[in-house]
Amino acid sequence: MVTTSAVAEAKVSANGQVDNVIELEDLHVHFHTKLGVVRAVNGVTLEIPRGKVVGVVGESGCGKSQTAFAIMQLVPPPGRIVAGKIVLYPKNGPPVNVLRYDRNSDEMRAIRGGHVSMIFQEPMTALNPVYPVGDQIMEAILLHQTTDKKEAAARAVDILGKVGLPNPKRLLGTYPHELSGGMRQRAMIALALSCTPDLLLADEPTTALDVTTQAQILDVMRELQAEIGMSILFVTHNLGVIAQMADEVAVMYLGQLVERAPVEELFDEPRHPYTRALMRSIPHLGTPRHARLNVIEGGLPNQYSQVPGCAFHPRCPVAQPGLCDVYQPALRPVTPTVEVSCFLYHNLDGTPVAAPTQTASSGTGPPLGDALPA
Amino acid sequence: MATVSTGLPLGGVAVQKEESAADQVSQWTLMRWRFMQNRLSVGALVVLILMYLTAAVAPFLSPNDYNELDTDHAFAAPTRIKLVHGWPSVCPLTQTLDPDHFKWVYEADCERAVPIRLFVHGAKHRLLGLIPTDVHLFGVVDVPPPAEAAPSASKTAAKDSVASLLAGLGGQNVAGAASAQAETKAEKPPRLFFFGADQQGRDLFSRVLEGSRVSLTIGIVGVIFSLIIGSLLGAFSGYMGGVVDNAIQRTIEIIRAVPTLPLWAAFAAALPRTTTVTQRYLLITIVLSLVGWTGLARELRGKVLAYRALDYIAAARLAGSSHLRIVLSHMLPNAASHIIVIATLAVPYSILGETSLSFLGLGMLPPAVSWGVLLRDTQQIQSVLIHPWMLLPAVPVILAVACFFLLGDGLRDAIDPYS
Amino acid sequence: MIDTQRTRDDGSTDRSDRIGARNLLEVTGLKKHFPIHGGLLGRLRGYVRAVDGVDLFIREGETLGLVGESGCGKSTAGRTIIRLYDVTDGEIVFHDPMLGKIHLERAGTAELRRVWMSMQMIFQDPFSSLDPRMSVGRIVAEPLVVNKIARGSELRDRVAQVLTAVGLRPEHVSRYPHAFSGGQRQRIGIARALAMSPKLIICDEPVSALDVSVQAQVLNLLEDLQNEFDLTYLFIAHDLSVVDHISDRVAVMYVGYVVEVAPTEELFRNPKMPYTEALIGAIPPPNPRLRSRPVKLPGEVPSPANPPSGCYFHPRCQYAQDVCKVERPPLRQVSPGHYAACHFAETLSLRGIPTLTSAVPAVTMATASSVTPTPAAPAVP
Amino acid sequence: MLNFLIRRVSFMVISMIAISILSFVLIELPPGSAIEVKLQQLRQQGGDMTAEQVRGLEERYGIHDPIQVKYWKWISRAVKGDFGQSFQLDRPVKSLIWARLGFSVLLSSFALVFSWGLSIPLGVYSATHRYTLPDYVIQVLQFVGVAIPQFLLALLLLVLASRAFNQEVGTLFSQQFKNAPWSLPRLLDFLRHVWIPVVVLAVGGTAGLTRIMRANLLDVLGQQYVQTARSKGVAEHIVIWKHAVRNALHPLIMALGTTLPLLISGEVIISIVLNLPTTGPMYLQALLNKDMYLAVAFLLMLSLMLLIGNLLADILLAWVDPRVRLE
Repeated sequence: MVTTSAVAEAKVSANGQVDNVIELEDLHVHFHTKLGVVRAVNGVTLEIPRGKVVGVVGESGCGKSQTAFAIMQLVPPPGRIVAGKIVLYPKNGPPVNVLRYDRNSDEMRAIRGGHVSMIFQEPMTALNPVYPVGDQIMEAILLHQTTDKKEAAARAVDILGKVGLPNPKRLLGTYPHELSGGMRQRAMIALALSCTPDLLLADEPTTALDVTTQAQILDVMRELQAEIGMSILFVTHNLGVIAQMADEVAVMYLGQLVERAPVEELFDEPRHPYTRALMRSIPHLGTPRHARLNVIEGGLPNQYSQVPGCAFHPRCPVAQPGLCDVYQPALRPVTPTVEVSCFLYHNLDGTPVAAPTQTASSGTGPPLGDALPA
Repeated sequence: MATVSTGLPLGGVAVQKEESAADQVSQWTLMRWRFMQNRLSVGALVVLILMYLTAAVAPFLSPNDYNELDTDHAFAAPTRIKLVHGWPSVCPLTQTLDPDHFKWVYEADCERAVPIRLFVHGAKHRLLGLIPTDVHLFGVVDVPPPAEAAPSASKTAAKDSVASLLAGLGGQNVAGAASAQAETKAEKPPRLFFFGADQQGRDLFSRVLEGSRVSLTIGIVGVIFSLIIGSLLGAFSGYMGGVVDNAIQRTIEIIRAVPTLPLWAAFAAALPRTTTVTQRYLLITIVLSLVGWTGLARELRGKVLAYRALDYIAAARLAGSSHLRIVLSHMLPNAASHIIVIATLAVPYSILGETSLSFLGLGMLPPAVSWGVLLRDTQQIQSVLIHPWMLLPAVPVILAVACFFLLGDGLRDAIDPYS
Repeated sequence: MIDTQRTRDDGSTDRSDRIGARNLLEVTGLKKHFPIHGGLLGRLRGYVRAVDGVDLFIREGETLGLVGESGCGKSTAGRTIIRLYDVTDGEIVFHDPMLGKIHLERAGTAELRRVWMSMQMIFQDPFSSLDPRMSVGRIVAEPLVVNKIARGSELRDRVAQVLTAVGLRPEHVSRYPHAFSGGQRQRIGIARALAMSPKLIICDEPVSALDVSVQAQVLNLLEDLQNEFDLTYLFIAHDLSVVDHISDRVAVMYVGYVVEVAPTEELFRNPKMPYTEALIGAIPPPNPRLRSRPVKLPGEVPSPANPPSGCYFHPRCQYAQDVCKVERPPLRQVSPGHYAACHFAETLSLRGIPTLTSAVPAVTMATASSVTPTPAAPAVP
Repeated sequence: MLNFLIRRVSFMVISMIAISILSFVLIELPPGSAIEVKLQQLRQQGGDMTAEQVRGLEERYGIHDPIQVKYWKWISRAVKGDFGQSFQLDRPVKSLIWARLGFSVLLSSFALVFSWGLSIPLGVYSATHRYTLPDYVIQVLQFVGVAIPQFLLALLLLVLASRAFNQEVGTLFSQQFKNAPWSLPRLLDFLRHVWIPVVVLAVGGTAGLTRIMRANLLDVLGQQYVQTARSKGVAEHIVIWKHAVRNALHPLIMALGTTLPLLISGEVIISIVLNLPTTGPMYLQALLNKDMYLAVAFLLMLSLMLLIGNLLADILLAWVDPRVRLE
């Protein structure tokens, strides 16, 4: 199935072992509309380690979902992947440069569902209303795993049981509208995991659910991730969910990654001004009651316009005129595990900023944490 | 180092949404902009406006009186316009009976061609129904033939044109036979028949123009009637809900359970036949509306139901607005655009309905003229085979109906760009 | 505005001085049932018991949070209290500043219109709550015009004043809603509610349709307005963190009725009803080091058209006894100011958020300690 | 499902009762009773009836009965299939209508199958190849198809058929098969003639249905479950035909509610133009001659045909969409 031309130049780590399940390099997804070009994904470079959960955080319209769709080559029209590289390293088999394949090719379809699968935000609309749940799961199994209908049915029953749905045998013949939202999302997870993929793309899978149902779904996902050993790209805007699910976190703003860090480091010390602002603007249980929340001033710029320099600089409390509004910072390591794209941490030439000084607060007030309670 | 500013000036400027002209304008203006971008629909609107203008001044544009009988030109084919001295002119026709096929054949005598003139005097009419006049935009006035206009070259050309004219009539080459009697009825004034003439020699073009007054307005008047019944009952049904709603909805379903045309036909047949043209016109619009209101009522009810659930209606109630105010200042302005679209898309069905009924002899009746009445003459298929121009009244029907559909489509896209 | 409040050690503000002792609103046994019609003739087939016994009161100047999962009837309760819906059963007593004590459940149209001058609502959806054909000025002015409160330049001044209060510019009056973002639209909706200077505002999920960063802006605005105009809020939401942040007291709803009411701190630390415990336990803490799941709530919320017998929560309750299956416990006072609808409220020892300090997520501590970012700003090239 | 059927059928019965009342009003509406019309005709031909005979007829049609009794007499006979007498043709109505109704049903069904068979692939093609030349062509044809009055299309095809194919028109059979019993040659002959009315009937319907199909498929293609199917690795043509088209059929079947009345209306009018031995011409003659018992029998039967068509559409809908089944 993998042609030699599509065998990618694998990014090999120092000990000669490929340990990522997928690597995205400088990915660009553009939507050409009548009113202009929307740069939904604007140069994303990201690796997902095998067996790990990478959370992608950001507000609506930041391109996190389109990144997931791009991996499947399922960006909806008029969106197009205009540049970049996506290299997939299947469990068994040589690495594959996904974008070399046509989006409707047999090879691409073998990847979809076989190696990479996806679950969506809206469980109510993600399953086809006119076919029983079982048929929809078996369709995937019959495409990728076996041609035997009986075996496919047995596997479907098995996976439906694993996601915690009661009476999986009867569920095979049940239609989606007979299930509640939580049960549909379980069925959707069963569908996505039915062919034991290397990578699961989870696009806000719990956003539309109630908290108690969300807790159940997160439990199921965690258990099955451990059992199957797959990687997950977990897209969400809920920091609580990220804290619970992710091993690593990537923060996106306007189609670009602004920060990447292991989850604990990110929550211990968010570095990018956007990450900080985002984390402090969300109330949590137990945060000081009635105190003013920190807000990110202003709103997102017009989606067709391109912000010069750092995309966040118009809203950034510590933006440096002449620098941030002119030059675009690259994502660079700050510690061995953390990467940030901000001129607070590295100079224009890429060298780390020398020593901590008090300059950051030399303006009219402390740039960060200005409204924090003492 | 004062390298880091507070970020405030920067943030203050760039954060604002880009101000565009679109921010200041109302929904109506936005819709107009969106509609104007749809060139096909704008074109359809222009065509329709022209058609209605034409209908308004039909007698002025008609070269002939639409009811003028002229047995000498029964089933005359569309007149060929010849350029004589660079001026479009009409040749007088002579009528002869083709004894082999038992039908009228005509020969043009282009030596006596008469020019088409602008602003000629003819039949009396009232411009826009108000100003009495006998001026027509164009027409032919019989003038003595210029003596010198008979070179032999033009004669052969005339022969050719006669031959092809006759070929159009029935395909038989009767030119030779006809030419023998060419001089018999030479005194006849030439007539201008763009679309040919009917059995009684009436000018089809003038009749189509006259017919457009009935056919184009009956569609709109019918829809206005439907709209009045439909919007009242539909809005009432949606706003009241409960038993009223149920009763109205069941009535609509039952009316829609009867096939439309047979029902129209049955109602139309039940109408008294001894009415004036105006009475008949009103009765036919009522018959069309009896069925037509159901669709409008149903769509409007759906809209009202959808609006009723919206929070801005709840907010208006909390502002203390009365039901009347809510309906008038919130629901109606929002539903207006939909009503316009629904009505626009209903007009062509009304036009088709009148045309079909009149075609069957159940709608408008002679002496009234409508496109359907004109097309009734095509029921004799043998006659159509010989006189295909009898089908010409169908062209404006198709044009008007297609333009209304295009217009409605464009309007719908303009008010609802996302559906 | 904030400086009028005393700030306590934990960063919360003490609001005891602004909350009056008087009740502004008292709701007793409120029920709202929607008939289900079916069949050819629209026969009555049953009822959806959307609201099935809500008891609560709101003190002057406070914010009462009303939380629950989707379909629990919290929005219907809010809309019934303000009488957008007719009342099936129960009492709603509103102490109107001008009209005095009013029984809303039997108020007529004219009376309601007067009550609505001091009782307003903010809606969830910033799109469907603004008439797209009206300019912002007309939207905000509508209550003033309809009630003949202001006209001419007085009206213009009032509209400009309210718009400024919600952070919009007075010159926005001539624009139409489509020209605004979601957060700005929500501000317009708030301005409309404020126009009549109401006493009580029912906030129906005012931030749940907004993006996280905009959500914070609107929450801050609501708090500012409350201080500035002495407002009382009934704050309906499904997000416990938001409710925790903004409420003085919280009422928890489950399948149409209130199962627990208590001051916010007390409710989250010391819940007395197993459902509240489950709800708190289900919130994923934004702390990657706290990955344990103390309470797992099995099953799903039952349908309000066909609720279970006895205590509606019993089929999912790990503490359920036989009595729970037959007898629905009333909402009763368990300790001063703490009400719960559970047969065993006194005996159960339930878990809330462990303690305040350990539950403060790492985020806040981290940000608090990093006023200065580790690496400093570089020199401008 | 059973519940659903019972509900639909009982609605049908109620509708038929309502339509019968409407029809009865139509019988009574024209000034002068049917008997007077008949008498007038007889007198014109020089004949007459005795007072005795007139009274007998009046008795039979209950001229002097109150209206509800008249209705009751008429409807109770109609239910048994006795629709009264055609005054014009002097034969019982029931002996006239059945054969013609049969051809009407046959023609309409052919046309329906034809237009569905054409509009689904056209709509799918148009939706999946948006903004291409063929899509524009299909869309333009749709407008033309909807805008041409059906009788006109019939006329044009008639002209075309007799000119280009030299085919006799205005009948469903050649002369030698007109009254022959059914046989294979007769069937072939029938098919050779039936295409004109079927094509004419189908054109308008096809245009409308293609539009609906295109719009709905575009709608469905934007749905999440289509993306789900693609994310499973299902091939694009299967995604479209199995996952999308099946869901887009729902509104198409719903559209039968408006397609069927148009179809039956169209059948009536083109049969008149083509002078086919179906309901149309005889219905028109009956209306023009105020032969109301005959006309109303046709109207009732056409309505029944439509109601049955709608019932079948409902059943089809329930079969295609499980959500309807369990409603």
